[in-house]
Amino acid sequence: MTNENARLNVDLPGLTLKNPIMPASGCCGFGEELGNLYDLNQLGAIMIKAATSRPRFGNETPRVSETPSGMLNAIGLQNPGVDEIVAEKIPNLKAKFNQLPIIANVAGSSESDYVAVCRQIGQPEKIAAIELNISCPNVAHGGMEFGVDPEAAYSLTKACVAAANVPVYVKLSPNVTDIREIAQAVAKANPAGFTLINTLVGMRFDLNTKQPILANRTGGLSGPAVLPVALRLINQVKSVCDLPIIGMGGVNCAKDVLEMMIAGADAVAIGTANLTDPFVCPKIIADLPNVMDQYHITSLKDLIAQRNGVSV
Amino acid sequence: MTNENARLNVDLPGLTLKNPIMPASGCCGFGEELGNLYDLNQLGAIMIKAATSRPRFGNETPRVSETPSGMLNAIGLQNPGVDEIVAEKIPNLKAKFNQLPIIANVAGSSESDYVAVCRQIGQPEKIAAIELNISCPNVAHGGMEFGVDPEAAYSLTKACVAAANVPVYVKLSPNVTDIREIAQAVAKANPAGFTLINTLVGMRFDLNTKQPILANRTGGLSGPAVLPVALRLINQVKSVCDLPIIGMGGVNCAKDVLEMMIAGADAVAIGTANLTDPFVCPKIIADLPNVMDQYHITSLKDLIAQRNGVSV
Amino acid sequence: MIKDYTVTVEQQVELAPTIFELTLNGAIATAGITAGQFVNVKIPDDQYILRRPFGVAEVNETKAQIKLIYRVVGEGTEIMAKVQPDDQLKVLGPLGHGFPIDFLQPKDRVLIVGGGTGLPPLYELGRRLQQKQVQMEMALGFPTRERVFYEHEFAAFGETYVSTDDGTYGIQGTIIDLLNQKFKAHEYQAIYACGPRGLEIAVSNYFAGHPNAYISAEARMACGIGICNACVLHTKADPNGPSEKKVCVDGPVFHIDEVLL
Amino acid sequence: MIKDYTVTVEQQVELAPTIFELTLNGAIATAGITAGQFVNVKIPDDQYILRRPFGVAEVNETKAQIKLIYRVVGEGTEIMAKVQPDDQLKVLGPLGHGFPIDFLQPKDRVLIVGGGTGLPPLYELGRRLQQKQVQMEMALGFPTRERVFYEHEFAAFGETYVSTDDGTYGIQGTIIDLLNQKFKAHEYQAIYACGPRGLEIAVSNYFAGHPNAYISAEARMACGIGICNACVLHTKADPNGPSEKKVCVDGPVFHIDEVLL
Ligand SMILES: Cc1cc2nc3c(=O)[nH]c(=O)nc-3n(C[C@H](O)[C@H](O)[C@H](O)COP(=O)(O)OP(=O)(O)OC[C@H]3O[C@@H](n4cnc5c(N)ncnc54)[C@H](O)[C@@H]3O)c2cc1C
Ligand SMILES: Cc1cc2nc3c(=O)[nH]c(=O)nc-3n(C[C@H](O)[C@H](O)[C@H](O)COP(=O)(O)OP(=O)(O)OC[C@H]3O[C@@H](n4cnc5c(N)ncnc54)[C@H](O)[C@@H]3O)c2cc1C
Ligand SMILES: Cc1cc2nc3c(=O)[nH]c(=O)nc-3n(C[C@H](O)[C@H](O)[C@H](O)COP(=O)(O)O)c2cc1C
Ligand SMILES: Cc1cc2nc3c(=O)[nH]c(=O)nc-3n(C[C@H](O)[C@H](O)[C@H](O)COP(=O)(O)O)c2cc1C
Ligand code: FES
Ligand code: FES
Repeated sequence: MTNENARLNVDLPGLTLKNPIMPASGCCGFGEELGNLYDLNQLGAIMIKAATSRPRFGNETPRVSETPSGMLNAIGLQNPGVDEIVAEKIPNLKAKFNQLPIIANVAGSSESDYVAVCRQIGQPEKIAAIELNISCPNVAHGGMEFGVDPEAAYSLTKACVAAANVPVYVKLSPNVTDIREIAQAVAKANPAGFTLINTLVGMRFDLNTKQPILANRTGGLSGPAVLPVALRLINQVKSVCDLPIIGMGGVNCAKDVLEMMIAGADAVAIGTANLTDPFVCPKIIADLPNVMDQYHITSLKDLIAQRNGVSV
Repeated sequence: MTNENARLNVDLPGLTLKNPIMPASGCCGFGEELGNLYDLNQLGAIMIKAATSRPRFGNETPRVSETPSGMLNAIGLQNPGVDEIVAEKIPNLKAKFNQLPIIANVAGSSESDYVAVCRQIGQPEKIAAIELNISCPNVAHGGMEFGVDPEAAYSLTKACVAAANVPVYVKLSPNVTDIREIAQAVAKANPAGFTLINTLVGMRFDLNTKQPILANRTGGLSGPAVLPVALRLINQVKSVCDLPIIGMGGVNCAKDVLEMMIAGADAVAIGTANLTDPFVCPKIIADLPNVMDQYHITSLKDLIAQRNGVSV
Repeated sequence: MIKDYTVTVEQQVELAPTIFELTLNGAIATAGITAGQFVNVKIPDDQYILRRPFGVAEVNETKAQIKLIYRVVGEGTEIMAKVQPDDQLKVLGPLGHGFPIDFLQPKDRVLIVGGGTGLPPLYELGRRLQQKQVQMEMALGFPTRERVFYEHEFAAFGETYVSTDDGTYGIQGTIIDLLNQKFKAHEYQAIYACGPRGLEIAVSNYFAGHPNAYISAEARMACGIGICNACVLHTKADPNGPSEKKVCVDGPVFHIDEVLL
Repeated sequence: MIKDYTVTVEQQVELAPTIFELTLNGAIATAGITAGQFVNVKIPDDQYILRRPFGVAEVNETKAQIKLIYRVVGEGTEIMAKVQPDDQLKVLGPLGHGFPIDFLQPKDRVLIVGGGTGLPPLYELGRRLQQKQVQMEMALGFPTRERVFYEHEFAAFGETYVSTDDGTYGIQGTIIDLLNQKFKAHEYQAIYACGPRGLEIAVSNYFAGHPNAYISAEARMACGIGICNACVLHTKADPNGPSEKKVCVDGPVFHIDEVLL
């Protein structure tokens, strides 16, 4: 690893990353398609699409709709099921990119579902960490229900941490009155850290039909539009809780990455921006050193230490 | 009133409006400046800047920051106080524009403050209606605290409805886990209706100083970025409660107005768009008939009736 | 190889009211585009974060040019209609799978069915089939007389019938009427259709079971490259199960018996 | 009369690295702009919803042209730097109150203090004062040699001293040094300053109590017309109370004793 690269290193529990950049879950599939476009070993890590106990088609279409500087999605956790993900998707990805830490996104509709998937997928020979998705707004059962209730979030996290043999990061919902309360409850279950934000619930209507555009009626808002909300929520969680945070929500460029790290993130996931430009992650990684120079940031570890009030 | 105009009429408790368009509170001052740019009698109504019991400077500057397709503000309810508003601002506005229904925005930091201002300003010879601002995110006390707690929201609304002699519309906060719960609690206090949404809480950071851009640290997100969230919240409130809604949040053009009315609004306020273009309200009013033709909407009353399942 | 090509506008022509032909210069023209593939165009205003998919209407490798033909239907295409010569655009492509044509022999007889803005990818298809000396017949549908475009360009490939929904030009009626009236008698080695969903369903039903009948499907997309799952269709084999096809990578061209439109 | 004028770009010139002069054609030039007023420019990308305020650097009523001079400091000005001749922009104005000059007589002696991108409105001021045959002296500060611009244009109005922070051009030092060295001896009927906050505070302190010393203040703005309360300053008379002045409508030009910078 060259010196230039070392400026970008960040360390989180279970994740020693060459840089803080990872495509967010649902915006990179299982790495197959992006892996045909560029070398994924460049990435800090990858957060693969949600895994559920059984294969899911997800919601009917239309599943996406544009909004000013953002989009709504209601994919509905489409995935081939944990069996195929463990048997094929993950081994294929590891075989092609052996320097790429994989973070598996786990979803379910009951605690026992979540636990079963965590047990099956959450093994160090398969993945580096789990992102526990307790905040998906696009499914009728499970998902966000767990993420908006401190008790349910605590108990689910506890069970999943026990079931998995890899660090568990809990993905928090922005659709709550006070995220600090949820974060503090979840923290008691000893997760490795948090990831946030998942999408904000939104709607669009078709003026011709006078009906919602999305077949699911509501969808999750993501993209640049949500950046200021993500920065606030990350800052709030950081202010009450020392656990590391993988930040996400509207990040589009190297400047946004630094802003999110200033707000409280220890690594940064890029979601919607991949849909606008599939090459955005390697571009951001390439841009980071220059933009860091511009703002006199020696290294990302320094930035994090100074933010946390540790003298370096 | 010509036939063309009649297509745009809407009726809400205390508000018989020639069209549904009104500048939102905090984005039109007390009408003085806009009144020098165009004839405010064209507007459906006007929602003047928040009134508090005493004059307020508000927060220190910077008070605004741009975000993708949006902005943060932390004005902090700057206003000259209810005495001056009642003695000067309102009489001046009425004298200049005698066809313009005035909706006064009332804020405070305690229930007694709110009640006092409602009693003083809430008289039919002064204004047409009150917008009870229980959702301002930019003040340390009061404001949003009332808007996120169903009990507090209910009791404050009840007291203000009793104190005022004009219809009271309660302005709901989007920063809650379940807005339906708040709306249903407030509805029990018999307000005339709701206005929503107020701003989402957000933050931006300065990469040079590594500090929040706003002196108040956090601010309220408004503008096109929030449109899909506003549409969802309006639709949710409408789905549990029959009271009329003055919708707002990211509306920029005549199409957005119609979309918001399809979602559940009975009239539509325009906030941030006035800051981008001070002539936006009369432009939207002029555009509405053509855009209605394009989508085969005979009249706004028809649109509302059909949305509510009433045959016309 | 899929890349995000920067292309320069050569010219923009309004073919018919709201229908524009955009000629773009750039290396994407030599990226090995097949007829039926599409590109994902970045709208040059950052408020619009989703790219817009358009079929490639013509590839000119020698001049390093491609043409897109599109109709202004919303905010994105409205902005596109304002781009000027020398402006630059970002164009991701070539995307998806085009029309299979390798199995065709000279003198084979082929039917091309197109409706409205479904025509663009069929035009490049016609050019390729002409090179292969395939015999083509064309059934082209438009909503109304003033929205007819590229009739003469298609007529250069073979016999071309035009219908309009309102009968203001050509034959009045639907594609089914046209198929029954004009094309029933013949056997075709291949059928290629692109147009509104109704047209594609009609063609799928009409030629059900034909080994070489293809439609190019449309779907609301985000990524265009298979990573977001926005654009899925159920398969005819498993209409209610979890199987799916993504229009952007498995299509946009499908055999008519493959997907549920 | 404040209107949202549509103007056409006549030309854009890079005066110095990152510093651009934009010449705009349109009726705003005949809207009665006074020196020191500003316009609020819509960035031609709808992701940016706040307009950007810029002082008017020159008004040419005959040609119906105005000039803006700006430095690229962020995303909005980066986009502005890309506009080309014949492009159109939306420009709201004229806004605010300019420099009071009516009280000046021919031969009166005036000091103009400008720093960096504070120079533009002072240039139009100089043109007006020249018409009034007022005697001007200029103190212009820049960060460094390569960012110096409009030196000769100002020199045409009268004696002009240039300083740079790093001493790479002209006198090295701050504006206070310059005032002490060069301008202490004289009496001025009026002082006009525009530049970074530090410069304006220095000038305010130096000339405290002077009846005709004015600064043009900067503030983060949204509306530019007084409806949003973004741009307030405390007053010197009531530094902690609710009184305030809005830079956009009460300013941007204030008497030095009026507001707390
Ligand atoms: C594979 C493919 C090829 C296409 N080829 C052509 C072509 O050659 N010529 C042509 O005129 N049109 C074509 N279309 C349709 C074209 O993509 C839409 O007309 C265009 O995206 C509309 O953009 P807008 O911003 O003007 O509309 P808006 O309605 O403002 O767009 C809002 C969102 O909806 C999407 N959308 C709207 N209509 C459609 C549609 N019919 N299909 C898919 N997405 C839509 C947009 O992409 C955007 O994400 C094609 C679509 C697909 C999927
Ligand atoms: C009355 C007035 C007159 C001005 N005249 C000139 C001029 O003639 N030439 C010139 O180069 N600059 C001038 N400025 C400063 C100019 O407005 C900013 O440099 C510009 O807004 C930066 O925009 P940006 O998008 O590049 O920066 P960004 O930092 O990306 O902008 C983000 C937001 O902050 C605001 N902002 C950033 N810097 C400033 C600043 N210094 N002052 C006010 N708002 C700021 C922007 O308007 C925008 O809302 C003037 C400012 C004011 C208030
Ligand atoms: C198309 C799409 C699909 C998504 N699918 C998932 C998912 O399966 N699991 C999950 O935890 N988050 C999912 N998300 C949320 C993202 O991972 C991310 O939290 C969110 O989009 C905010 O980041 P962004 O603004 O950078 O996109 C999805 C987002 C999008 C846009
Ligand atoms: C600068 C500014 C000041 C505002 N001040 C107030 C206020 O005093 N009282 C209030 O109830 N809402 C206030 N709001 C919120 C708006 O009335 C409106 O609810 C919100 O901005 C969403 O609408 P928009 O996206 O159209 O701006 C303010 C908004 C802005 C941008
Ligand atoms: S558009 Fe993203 S998977 Fe097809
Ligand atoms: S910028 Fe809005 S009041 Fe000054």
